[in-house]
Amino acid sequence: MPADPLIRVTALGKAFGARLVLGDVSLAVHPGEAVALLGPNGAGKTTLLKILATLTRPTRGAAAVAGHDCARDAERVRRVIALVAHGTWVYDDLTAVENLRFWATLAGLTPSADALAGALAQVELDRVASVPARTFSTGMKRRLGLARLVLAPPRVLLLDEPFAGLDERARKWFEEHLEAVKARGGALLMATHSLGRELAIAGRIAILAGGRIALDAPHGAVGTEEIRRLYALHTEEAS
Amino acid sequence: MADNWGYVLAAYALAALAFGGYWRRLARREHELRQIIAARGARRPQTPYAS
Amino acid sequence: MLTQTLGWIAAVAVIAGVAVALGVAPREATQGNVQRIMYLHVPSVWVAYLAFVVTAVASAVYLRNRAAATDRLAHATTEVGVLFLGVNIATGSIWGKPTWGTWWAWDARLTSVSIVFILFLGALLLRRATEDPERAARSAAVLAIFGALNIYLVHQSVNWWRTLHQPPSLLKAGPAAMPGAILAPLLINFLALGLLAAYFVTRRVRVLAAEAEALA
Amino acid sequence: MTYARRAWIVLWKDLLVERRSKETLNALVFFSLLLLFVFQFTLGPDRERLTAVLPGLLWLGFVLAGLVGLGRTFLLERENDCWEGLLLAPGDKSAIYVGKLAANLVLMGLVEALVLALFTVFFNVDLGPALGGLVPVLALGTLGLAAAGTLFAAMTAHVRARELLFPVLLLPAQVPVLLGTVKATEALLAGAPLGTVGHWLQLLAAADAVYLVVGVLTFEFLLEG
Repeated sequence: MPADPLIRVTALGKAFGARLVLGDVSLAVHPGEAVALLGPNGAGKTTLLKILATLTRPTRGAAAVAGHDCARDAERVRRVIALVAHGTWVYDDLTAVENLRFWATLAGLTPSADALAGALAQVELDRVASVPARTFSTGMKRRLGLARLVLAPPRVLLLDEPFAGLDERARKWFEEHLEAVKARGGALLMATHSLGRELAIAGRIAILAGGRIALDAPHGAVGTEEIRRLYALHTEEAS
Repeated sequence: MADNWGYVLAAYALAALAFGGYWRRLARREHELRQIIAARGARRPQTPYAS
Repeated sequence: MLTQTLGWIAAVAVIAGVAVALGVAPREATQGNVQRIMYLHVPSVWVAYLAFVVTAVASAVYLRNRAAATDRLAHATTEVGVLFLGVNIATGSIWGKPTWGTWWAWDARLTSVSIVFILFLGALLLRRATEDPERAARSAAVLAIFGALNIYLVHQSVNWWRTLHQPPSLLKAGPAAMPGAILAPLLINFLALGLLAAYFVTRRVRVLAAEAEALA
Repeated sequence: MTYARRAWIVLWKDLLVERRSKETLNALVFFSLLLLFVFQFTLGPDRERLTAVLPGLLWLGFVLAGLVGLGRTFLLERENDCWEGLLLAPGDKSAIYVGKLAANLVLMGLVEALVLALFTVFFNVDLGPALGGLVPVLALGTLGLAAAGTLFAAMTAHVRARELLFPVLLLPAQVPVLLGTVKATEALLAGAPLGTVGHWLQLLAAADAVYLVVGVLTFEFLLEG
């Protein structure tokens, strides 16, 4: 009997007005598991993540994180998750360390100056800690966003194109960080439409197409070529 | 003060216009929507995805 | 079916109300026949404010339960309340012409009612202008709760503003005792307009539900 | 305790960003100066007319500045999706409202002090004797204006035509505050003691309380995505 899933999505549907984005999605991610969520643009990957992150509510069905319902118990869910999406949550007029202190304090933490410096050092921003973020490149801003994860390690990570905009060193660091989350018994759900690096971490692959999970298989069971084939197949079917 | 009836009637007429107008608007809109729903139900038996 | 029955009852009640107001009720001594406008003017503001109370309660409930039906009730009562308040203001203005000699005097009640009218009209505008329907519902709910609680403050401040002197004499505004010959037609018309408003609200709720269905 | 720290960090962040960018403050100062000219042009040199309408003008200035400044409260949160972060930060969301409100109060306070100073200089009015009574009126009025303004700014942050809708919603809602402050200011400038405007102060305090409670209780629903 496996442990209760950290992420459980049951018969989930979401419509934006007339547009039905998710039809009937069911998915479970267990502790220590990483699932790559593949699918073409507009398949609803981001919407699914947003529902899990309590940013938007499902039209029907249910999504739960660590046993807490994402719509009814959003506040409990927020204590468990971290979202790494397109937004970096960086204020351009604050310095790197000020940005980090702001988000940590707002989350109810009291990080020491050392802890802040340590987190910035991990993402190699320690030398620009006191420089306004306005001058940062996109990659640097993304790294600054990731530094938050170091200060408050989450149990459940929701990732939307996590490696976009990161350079080789940062990717490597982030991969290690994600592996550590897995090793601690956390869960990862990773949305991506590329078949690259994300697959290496993922133990399972789920393809989201046509508003439902078209394929859900362990990574080992299907080779990369097979994934490519299935992916193309389902993608065509949907469009 | 017989002429005051003019104001009274004007007030009641205006109210009748407002309420009547609102009622007509609701009736028309409902009719319109019923037609849209009926037409769509005939054309598309299932409700898949608009993409 | 139920809506239709309510509609017929409301229609009969409104006709009876008008008959009472224009025929049965006696000609008022000081104002003359113009006073008959009051049987339309006064109940419409009562109905409107009652509608806004329902809006505020429904809004508060909606923020808890997030049921689309609750939001439709809030939306419909806002709209119907604005309609009745509009009738109240227009008839007040018509009444003002022969009484004050001008279409618009900055009378305390007319002014405060107009401000409340603009406030709730704003809630309808806000719904239209917000793209995401769920956000629109939440924003309008907050605005309606704010607006309903603001009604008393608006009335009180406008009252004091219109009277140059100190408040005490004004705290118990309004005629102390109304003769039954006036009160009865007022209440009859309040009932009639209330029924009409209830019919409009149920009808509007149905249209809103159909709108959602047509979109889905 | 945590609540206060979370509210404080929002205030700290907003003021720090404002100090660096000076976007809102610059615009407000400039706007207030322009208002002064407009008032002067419309009123002409007539001293008596000026004294009669001064309280109204003063508050017209504050409210117009408020409409310009308060409406921008959440603009900053839209860069890099910070809005998302505010919502997802665990803990009571009303702390964010309180922090934002505090930042707005500081900003409004600065602008009001400046406008008062400019009025004394350019219109040659002596506010000195009435100042003691004016301060509570100013404080209560500004709190009401900012409490509603901060809430309404969140309400209209995602709306098309935000610049138009924000004042359209806020102005009628602010009628009690506007009437209360103008009438009280009028009486105080005419030399009346604070006690004579007690009922207005009560009304302002009641309005502040209502707006604050509604703001604290409903803000989280406006933050939701």
